[in-house]
Amino acid sequence: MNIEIRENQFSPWEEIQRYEKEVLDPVHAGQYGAATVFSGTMREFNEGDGVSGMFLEHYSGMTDSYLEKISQEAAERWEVLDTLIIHRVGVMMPNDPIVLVAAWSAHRGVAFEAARFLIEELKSRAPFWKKEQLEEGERWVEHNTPA
Amino acid sequence: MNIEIRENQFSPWEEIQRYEKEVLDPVHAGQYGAATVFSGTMREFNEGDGVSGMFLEHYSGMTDSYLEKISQEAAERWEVLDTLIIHRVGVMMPNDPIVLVAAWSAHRGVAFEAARFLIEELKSRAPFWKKEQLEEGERWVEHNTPA
Amino acid sequence: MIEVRFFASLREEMGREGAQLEPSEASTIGEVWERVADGKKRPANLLMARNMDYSDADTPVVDGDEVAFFPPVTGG
Amino acid sequence: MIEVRFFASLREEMGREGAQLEPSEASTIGEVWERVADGKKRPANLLMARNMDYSDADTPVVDGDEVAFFPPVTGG
Repeated sequence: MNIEIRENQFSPWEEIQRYEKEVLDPVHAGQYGAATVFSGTMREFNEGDGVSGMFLEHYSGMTDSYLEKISQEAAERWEVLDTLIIHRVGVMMPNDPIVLVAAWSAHRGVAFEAARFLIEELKSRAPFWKKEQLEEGERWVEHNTPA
Repeated sequence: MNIEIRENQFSPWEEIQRYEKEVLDPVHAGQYGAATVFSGTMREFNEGDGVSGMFLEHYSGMTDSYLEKISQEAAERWEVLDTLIIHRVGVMMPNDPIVLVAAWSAHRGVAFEAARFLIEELKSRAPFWKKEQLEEGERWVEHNTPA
Repeated sequence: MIEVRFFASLREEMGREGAQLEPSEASTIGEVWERVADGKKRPANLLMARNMDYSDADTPVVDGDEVAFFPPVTGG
Repeated sequence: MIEVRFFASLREEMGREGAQLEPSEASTIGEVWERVADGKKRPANLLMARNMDYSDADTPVVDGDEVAFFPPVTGG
């Protein structure tokens, strides 16, 4: 069960591959039949406007603690073998990965449900805020789109 | 929209990374906000027994055609930008990746639902059969676990 | 000719990969089974395909068709 | 002291990162807001945290607490 907040660009797929090799497989190789991974990427448009850049603010300390809380809740609700959350903060560009959540389990139903839970809870509870760079200036994103 | 049947071991995460770079991004960079990837891995146990190896048989031609059909159906039901299915056949070992399904979309709900659809339909309709190597000999898997 | 194919556990039970029939020997998939199954009853969960599309025992077959019989699929 | 923090669009509206209060100045999060908001009405969708846990306006505050105010979260 790991969470990370990153200031630099990351590749979700390299992170997953490394995590499986270095953290998961030494303990759980042969036990997980299912991994569900969600990767959220910065789009170059939002609510009808072109977006050329983004600043992601967070509440250092509280954000970490809520990502851990959410991971803990997933582990209590489902038989997951492990979960991983990585979230980017700071200045980013279109097509940059923003967030990665992953859940490993013996079976696929659990992996899908836990991964979905992680991203929905992250979006509704973890203190991150997006500020978009538009052609006409900047704007704070006011709310996330519902699930 | 791509499907592949592979005789050799593959890394799901390297495949996704390459697919995004070579196929998706040239067309859709900045458009997809969401990717959901499911990876199915060979477990070293099934129905209470240890499994040391597996042979995966398929119906060449029909399998390809059903993977394409399923991908087509997902594209008709949801606003996916792209999907990818890779499935391993032949002899494999515990912890080997068996199957990868992925769906890219502007929004996360669609990506999750389409990826789930792809794996459920694949499991119920695509002509693959697993034969497990146990300590006491071989056995054909008789049915998939329900979703 | 009608090309008949068996897969997975059914292939092993039958002891062969398939068979060939003259078109005059069978007009439906169910009749194809009768001709090639050596008296074996059709399993309740048997799956059938004609030219690589799922079909059922009543599906007509014609010269040049490929008919396949197999157990429930277990991929993924 | 009670440490008060603002985030995101609220920080920009307030024109500052936060404030400090004497414990005697406020006994609940709602009262903290009154002291630091320069007369601004509490937005209906305002989120509040005490020591990094979501709380509400009635939550008591004591010396040494960190109280944060911020708009709806938009991560992920």
